[in-house]
Amino acid sequence: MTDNLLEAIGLQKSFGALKVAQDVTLRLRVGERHALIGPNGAGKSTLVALLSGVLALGGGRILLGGRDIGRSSPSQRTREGLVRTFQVSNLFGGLTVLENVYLAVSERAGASFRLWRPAYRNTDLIDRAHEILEQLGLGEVARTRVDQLAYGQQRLLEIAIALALRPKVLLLDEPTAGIPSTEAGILLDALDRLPPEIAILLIEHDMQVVRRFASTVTVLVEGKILMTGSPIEVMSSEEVRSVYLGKAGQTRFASEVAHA
Amino acid sequence: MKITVSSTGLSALDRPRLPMIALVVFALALAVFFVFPDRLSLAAYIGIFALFALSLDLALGMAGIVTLGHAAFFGVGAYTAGWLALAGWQEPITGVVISGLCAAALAGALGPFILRLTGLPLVMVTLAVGVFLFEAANKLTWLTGGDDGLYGMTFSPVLGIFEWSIYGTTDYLYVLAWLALAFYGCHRLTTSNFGLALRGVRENRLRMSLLGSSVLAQLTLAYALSAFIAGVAGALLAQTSEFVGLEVLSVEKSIDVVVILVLGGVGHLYGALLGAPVYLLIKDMSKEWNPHAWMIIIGFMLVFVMLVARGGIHGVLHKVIARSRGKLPNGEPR
Amino acid sequence: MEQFLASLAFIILYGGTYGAVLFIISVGLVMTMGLMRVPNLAHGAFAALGGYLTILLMNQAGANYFVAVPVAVILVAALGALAERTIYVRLYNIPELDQILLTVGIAFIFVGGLALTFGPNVFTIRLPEVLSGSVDLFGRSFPVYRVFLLAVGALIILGFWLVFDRTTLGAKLRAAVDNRSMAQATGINVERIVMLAFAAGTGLAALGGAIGAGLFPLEPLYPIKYLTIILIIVALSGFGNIKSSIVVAMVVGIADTAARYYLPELGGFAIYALVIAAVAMRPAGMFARQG
Amino acid sequence: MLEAERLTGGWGPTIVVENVDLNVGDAECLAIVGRNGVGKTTLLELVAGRTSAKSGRLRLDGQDLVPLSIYQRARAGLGYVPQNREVFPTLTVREHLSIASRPGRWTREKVLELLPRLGQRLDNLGSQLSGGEQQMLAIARALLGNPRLILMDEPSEGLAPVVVEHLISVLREIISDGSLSMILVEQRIDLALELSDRFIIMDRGQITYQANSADFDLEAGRLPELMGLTH
Amino acid sequence: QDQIKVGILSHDTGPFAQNGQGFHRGIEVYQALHGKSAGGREIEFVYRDIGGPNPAVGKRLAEELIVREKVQILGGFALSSEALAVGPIVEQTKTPAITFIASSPSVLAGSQYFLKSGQHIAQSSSAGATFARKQGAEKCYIVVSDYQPGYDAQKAFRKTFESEGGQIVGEVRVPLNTVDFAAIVEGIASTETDCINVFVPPGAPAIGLLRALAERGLVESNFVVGMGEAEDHILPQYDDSVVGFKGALYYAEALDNEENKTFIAKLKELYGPDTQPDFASASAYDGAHLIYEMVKSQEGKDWSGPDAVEAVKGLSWNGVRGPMKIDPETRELVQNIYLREVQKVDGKLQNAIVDQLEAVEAPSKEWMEN
Ligand SMILES: Nc1ncnc2c1ncn2[C@@H]1O[C@H](COP(=O)(O)OP(=O)(O)OP(=O)(O)O)[C@@H](O)[C@H]1O
Ligand SMILES: Nc1ncnc2c1ncn2[C@@H]1O[C@H](COP(=O)(O)OP(=O)(O)OP(=O)(O)O)[C@@H](O)[C@H]1O
Ligand SMILES: CC(C)C[C@H](N)C(=O)O
Ligand SMILES: [Mg+2]
Ligand SMILES: [Mg+2]
Repeated sequence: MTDNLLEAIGLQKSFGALKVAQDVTLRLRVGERHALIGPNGAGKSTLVALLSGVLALGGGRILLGGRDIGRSSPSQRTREGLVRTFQVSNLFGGLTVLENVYLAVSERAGASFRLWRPAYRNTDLIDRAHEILEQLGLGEVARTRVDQLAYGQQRLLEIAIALALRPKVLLLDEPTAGIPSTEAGILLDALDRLPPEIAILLIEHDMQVVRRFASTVTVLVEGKILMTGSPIEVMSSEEVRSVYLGKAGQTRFASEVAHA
Repeated sequence: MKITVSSTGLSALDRPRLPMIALVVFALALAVFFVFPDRLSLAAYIGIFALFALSLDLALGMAGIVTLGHAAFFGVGAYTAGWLALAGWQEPITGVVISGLCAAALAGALGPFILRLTGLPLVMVTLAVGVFLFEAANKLTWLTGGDDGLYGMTFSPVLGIFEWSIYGTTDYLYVLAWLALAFYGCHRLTTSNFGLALRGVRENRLRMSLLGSSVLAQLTLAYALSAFIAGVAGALLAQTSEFVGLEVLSVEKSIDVVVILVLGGVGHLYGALLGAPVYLLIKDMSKEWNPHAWMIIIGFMLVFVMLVARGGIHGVLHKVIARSRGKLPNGEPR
Repeated sequence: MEQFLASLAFIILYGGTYGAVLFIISVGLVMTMGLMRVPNLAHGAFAALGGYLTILLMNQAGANYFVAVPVAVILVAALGALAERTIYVRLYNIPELDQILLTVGIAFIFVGGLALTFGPNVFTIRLPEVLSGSVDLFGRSFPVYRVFLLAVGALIILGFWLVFDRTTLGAKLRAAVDNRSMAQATGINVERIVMLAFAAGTGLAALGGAIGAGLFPLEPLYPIKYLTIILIIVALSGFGNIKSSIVVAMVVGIADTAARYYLPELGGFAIYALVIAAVAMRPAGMFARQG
Repeated sequence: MLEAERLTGGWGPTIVVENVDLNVGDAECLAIVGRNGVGKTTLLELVAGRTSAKSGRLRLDGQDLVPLSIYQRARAGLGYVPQNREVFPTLTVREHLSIASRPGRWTREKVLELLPRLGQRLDNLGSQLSGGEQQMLAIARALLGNPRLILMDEPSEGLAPVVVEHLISVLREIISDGSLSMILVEQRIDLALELSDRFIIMDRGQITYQANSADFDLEAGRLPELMGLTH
Repeated sequence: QDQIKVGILSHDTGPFAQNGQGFHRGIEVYQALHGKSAGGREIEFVYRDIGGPNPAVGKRLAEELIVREKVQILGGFALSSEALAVGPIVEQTKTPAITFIASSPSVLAGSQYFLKSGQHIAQSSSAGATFARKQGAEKCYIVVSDYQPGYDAQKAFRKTFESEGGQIVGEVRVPLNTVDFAAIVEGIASTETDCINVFVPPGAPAIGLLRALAERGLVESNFVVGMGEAEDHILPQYDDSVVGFKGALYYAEALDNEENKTFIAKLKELYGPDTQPDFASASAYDGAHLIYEMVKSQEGKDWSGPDAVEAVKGLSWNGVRGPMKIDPETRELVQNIYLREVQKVDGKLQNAIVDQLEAVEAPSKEWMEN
């Protein structure tokens, strides 16, 4: 028995002639902080969609805690603790921030089929929702309608909802996009405060974030895994530099290594 | 598909305010009993449509199921009540419950198939299912009486005490009681976790399923609950008119009820209570004045509500009240 | 065998012409619904208006059929443009249910208005001499009127092909619907092309209403009565795919004719069963690519 | 090139941007930075005409923009890369490029050379693009309109570092050869400083700081304070 | 100062508005000719629009007419289902009710206070079969719309045609929403017939079917008999191909009797020279007569609905349709059925009377059911 929480083995997917996942194998251990990087259109978001069940697998197996969930519906996977966020915010725009999180809390608690009892009496659930919002600094906007939130706050809310689902594995698709680099810290702090046993897969184009967050980095190129390794290993690889990081990325990264 | 829901500015997680409008409406409804004793037939008819519209609000307003085929459940309820009575089961209250259950069973059976759809495909399929049932009822004359309808049924007095009469006294109070009961039930339902989950489904179905919720099951349950109430309304029509005609299954009925709900305001239950009397009274009056005018009037009302008074009567009332109290609901322009 | 072939020829010819009329009446809605995403349930009203105006022009102004029809079409198209500028323009970004109800409201106004002006009677349009005879085709006599319908249908298809395959108009329209303000920010004069497209859609409806009156007689309830069949065409062609709407209209026309010929009593059911099955299985339309 | 005076506006009744003065010269790149929700996007939308100004003046090369509608402003020479990309979900990449294109130095070939990834996805619908590809398409769409002034709202978001690098070098080249001016909203301050000639910091709908990019020392660590992040 | 109020359940809007218009006109013409009172009582008509196939609304309106408007007599009823729905109220309140055109066999069974001024559908249908046989038709094909009146008409025609020695070679029930009848007609053309019986609602379906029959040349080559599909006022909607179509019905505009001439003259005077009568306005006219007779029968007495009904049972009089009588046993009408044929006279299409059956009785319930 390994301590692999999530195992994706030999995943395949293509859109017509375009192969977006070619024999992708990826393992996440309990508590692992794993980053997924790669050029645009490499298939990173597709991989998250395959793992979360939004797209049907073209081949391969997905094991969560040893159980094959490759054929389960997205909602089953969520219930089993595999939770994702979206690259482009995907929220309940007409509801308030609190209601958004409450929905997640109530689903997670299995309380969403309570037909008779008024929601406001579920103080335990409401408190939990508030608690999560505070954690991400969204307490002040709890009663704001989501479609009136500034973009950055919507990104934080995405995370809040994910946390409310008490994930075992968290898949984050560019969670810091649109948040100023100076503020991405809030988000990373929130991730740091998560229970350590949660495994997180983070897609990110900002190398500063990757470096601060990840212990392992996987590089995906044209649907294939190019390499997996520690941040330093990956970022000093010639190949990764040429297809993804570029010269500037390299120098900028170098200067950061120097800082660290 | 998105639908416009008139905003109350109240979060589902606040303690619900006393449903003032509902209390006022029910008080008015009771007053009608004393003030217009010679119009109770119409009043009962209005009550039945308010109930039908309420059922639609559950499906449309709460769960976002846009349907042009809700008459299917109304009709099944009506025919069931008719068949029961013709077969000798004349007790009205159990008749209503059984009819509602039959309608709910149909919705429960259909739901898993058609509720996968959204948007115009859903509209089309509900429409087609409605037409299909109508045509089937037309063909199955041995069962439905076809164009002649089901007739010659009688019902025993309500609770064994209240006799039916052409003055509509019993009819009206009986309908009103069912309406109040259903309204209370729906109110509980919409303020519950389930109600909030349905709003989530309406807003963003994919996201909801990624919260781990069984969206199809939630929708089907909502659909069946809604169908139950629609079936109850249909059964009440059968019982108060002692007749069931094919038109209970017609597309016109389905459209009528959508129009009633939209005039009243979608999504807050009151819409049904407000829309039914306004719609049917205007219909009644304008027909006495000039029958052709009715189509034009209702046409203009729809255009008006959609272009100017979004949110229907409920929405307008709500704004007026909010303005008079000097505060506006969250996010609405002043 | 000979009998069978004869009936087959019949079904194809008559079903084809029925399909052609369905196509002409529906394609305007396929276009507005698909390109502009407005489920304009008042579409049938514009068709009816085209028919009624033709009658007015022929009876009151004594116009010739071939003058009355185009004039009616132009008048309705102009009205369509006006309606777009004043009413439909406010519809583009509201929820679909609201669009449905608003346009149903417009249809209701037409129904009442037609009843008030023309009375409850059914009207048909008297065909000119040239169209009322018959010709021999495939060894049987075939009304000239039906040939005429087929020809008009073919012309319209050609017109669409020229406009949409040769210009970026279609893409601009879709862009305008997808995201109106972004389309404008790309430099597209959204208001103008949307108005033109709408005028074209209503004009086509009017054409269908006028020349199709031989199959769909005019009456005040016309706008609502024929809505179902029009919507079926639109739904089966995937809400907006003009190319597939040609095929769908023909298939429906021929299938319906065949069903009425072989199983006349089920005709009423068959089409709805088909819709339920087709839409439930392939909500994107019968001929949509699966992706 | 662009002059805005006391520009004020927002969404519906809410005022988000207040009394902002802006000047962008020919062949100049002006960067705007600021915390989330301070009104950067709103300012660009006001210039593009997607929300209307409550008051203030706005001119492009002396031409008054205020009475012009969105598409007229676009034809007058404004290009826009919006924050959420806003590619058209039902249009293919090819269609995007063909409806956006107006004559000028940017042709389809040149744009595809700058963003080769798009060339491989010509028949994908907007909704079938990856996040980064959508961003590329939004940029391509704006460039193909051959604007004189391009408004870019966080163009680097979601793009791979190597693409950003390439983009910056190309943009810097065109700006410096005088054919294009730019307003750039950017969260990545380093990029913003690298590309721009001047930059401004916005807070709560107003300009709170401005400076020449070249003179500003990022390492000095004054930025959080200037942006109002510390109290 | 004594007043009798009559509530008319009508259709002023919706698909049956044509009939409703006939109801109004028939009654108004009758009042114009015979004054607004009878038997010492003023008679006032109150109209209600049902507005479509909606018996429950009909029932509600009937209740309101009785409870609120305090009408003593009901009239109207375009659809049989409306009469069936209202039956229990009529019975309960003992209100005489005259159905103008509702002609389902079951209408009168709804209450003993129902009377008719129209027909039992089998009267016309059976007569159509008899006419066909008289003209030598051997083989007949029946086309009816797929709804209850269609079934009743189909059955009556078939029974009579067969019992008189003819053969039915095919029958088809066409869905009500049928638009293009070409396929149906093609099916008929492929069988050997010399007679075609049709029953479809007037309006679009009738026009569509007859056109298709004519287009295929079947109107020329067959004895095509229907009921009210080609009333005179609809004829302008047909082209010449409809010439030769026949209808068997209890009324015809061309009827040459005093009552009818006065009726038509007044009708044209009131509504313009182009106005033409039809079976709905004629039935309403004769219905109004029946109402006046009922009121007269109670002259000098306190109004009693049941007595008024009793008084007119067995009544016979000359209506616009010719001699008519209420069968005291069944309360059905005994009346002539005319065979009308569309002809072209002076360039104008019109229905001429080519044959008639006198004093046709309604068949018994047993006959209809077996
Ligand atoms: N439905 C679809 N049909 C066809 N191609 C698609 C579809 N969805 C995605 N693609 C293509 O698949 C490729 C992978 O997309 P994906 O979103 O996984 O990329 P990504 O690695 O997340 O890139 P980015 O960093 O830009 O977000 C892209 O080239 C995209 O155009
Ligand atoms: N379309 C809109 N409708 C209504 N309010 C809006 C809209 N867009 C933005 N706002 C509001 O305007 C304010 C300023 O938002 P804006 O998007 O301009 O900020 P920003 O500086 O671009 O932030 P970010 O860095 O997150 O993109 C916010 O409070 C936001 O809620
Ligand atoms: C002949 C028709 C007037 C019959 C009528 N439609 C009825 O329902 O009885
Ligand atoms: Mg991605
Ligand atoms: Mg912004």
